[in-house]
Amino acid sequence: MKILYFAWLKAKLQMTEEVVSCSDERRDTDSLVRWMKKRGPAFEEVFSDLEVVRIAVNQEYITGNTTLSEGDEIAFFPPVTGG
Amino acid sequence: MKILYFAWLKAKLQMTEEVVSCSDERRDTDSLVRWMKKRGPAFEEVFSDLEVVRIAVNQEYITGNTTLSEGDEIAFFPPVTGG
Amino acid sequence: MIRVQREKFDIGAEIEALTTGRTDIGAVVSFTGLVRDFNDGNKVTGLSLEHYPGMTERELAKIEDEARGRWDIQECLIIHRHGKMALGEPIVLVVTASPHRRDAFEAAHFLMDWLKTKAPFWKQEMNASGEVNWVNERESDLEAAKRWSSDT
Amino acid sequence: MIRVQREKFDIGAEIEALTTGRTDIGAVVSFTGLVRDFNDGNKVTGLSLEHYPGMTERELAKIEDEARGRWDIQECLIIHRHGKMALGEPIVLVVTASPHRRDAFEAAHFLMDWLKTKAPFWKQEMNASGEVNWVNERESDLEAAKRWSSDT
Repeated sequence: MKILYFAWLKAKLQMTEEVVSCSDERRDTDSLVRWMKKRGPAFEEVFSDLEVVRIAVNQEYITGNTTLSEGDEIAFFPPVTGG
Repeated sequence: MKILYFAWLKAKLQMTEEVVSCSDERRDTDSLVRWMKKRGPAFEEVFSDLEVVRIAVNQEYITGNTTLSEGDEIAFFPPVTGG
Repeated sequence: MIRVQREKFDIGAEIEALTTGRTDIGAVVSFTGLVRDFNDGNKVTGLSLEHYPGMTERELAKIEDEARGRWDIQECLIIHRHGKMALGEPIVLVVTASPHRRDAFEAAHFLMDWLKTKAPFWKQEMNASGEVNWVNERESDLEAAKRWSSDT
Repeated sequence: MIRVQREKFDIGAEIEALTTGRTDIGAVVSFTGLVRDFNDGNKVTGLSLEHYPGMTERELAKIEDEARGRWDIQECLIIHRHGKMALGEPIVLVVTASPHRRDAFEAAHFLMDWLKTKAPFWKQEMNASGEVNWVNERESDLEAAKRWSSDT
């Protein structure tokens, strides 16, 4: 699965994208977020307040927990501020 | 007083403007309209339905009866359709 | 700013002139009214607009003042043409500039709705058979203008 | 029509392109968002916009479809820039064309309000001391977007 980070999430994690395999501990968006939080202080901080993190799977916003599979594109980003 | 006519009022009366003196029978807009109606068939027709005639005195819309004096500019025209 | 003229106008140039060199404007809304080939179910081939010189400018200025009083607008432009116009030509342009998009949108919409029922312009439409007819006042325009009255 | 680009755009040319040769359009509304020297009480000296290529276009297309479903619009254009922008430069352009002014106005306002809360763009502001800050989401933008939800 491809993971993308945007705006201040990208800056804090110092990463624009990465590839992780789909596994039992990353089978859906809820478990992916739990896994993220345990990756270190920067990740813990970024995912500490999920109110300010939006999640898109395959370029569509998701709200509830969403099943993931190999080949999916998951993006984490803050509330949008364009226009 | 200067009297101006616009749009279909102008076309029906075949007149764009005229000058009439301020007198007792044309002392205010109500009496002016009464006087107009008596000037002949075209005037009678034009002023028969006051719902579709707007009146401006000195380039301001009026709604109620308005006193007139020499030097005033009175305009009669249909509801506006610009824009 | 009010302009009543026979000549066509350039929408882009007018917007540009209003904003060039300024960095305090966040939102610009423009409305352009064009001569349409259809009105109230009838084919239209051309338009002619008569107006009341003097009163037109006064009424437009009053409408602009009203908009400036109601919304936070930095710039406001109304251009209205008179005389003969071909299909597709612009008739009227309203441009508003504001720090905020809602003010720019609402002020422009208001200016058009009030202008439609207050500014002394009268349209004559030509149809395919060469007939010329005065355009009737529209109930929907009166309703649209009224919408802004209940705000006060 | 959706365009996401780095380059500046010409508002007048875009409006012109949408309407030239057509005689069925009665009303054209444009909204332009510009880089302002002030935001939330802070002096701003420049802007940088990041976006999510691919998802941006999808979201904008969805917003356009929604507008076309809700209003009678003949043409609809959204241009949104990304990258660095100087003060006074245009960021976003929305143009709607309709036979009726109300549809053109409401659709353009809707497109901006939804775009603001849905399209994946993120602003970074530079201030006078050279600091760069991510712009925060605004409560007023959420409220503005919600206004159109209660319509359905």
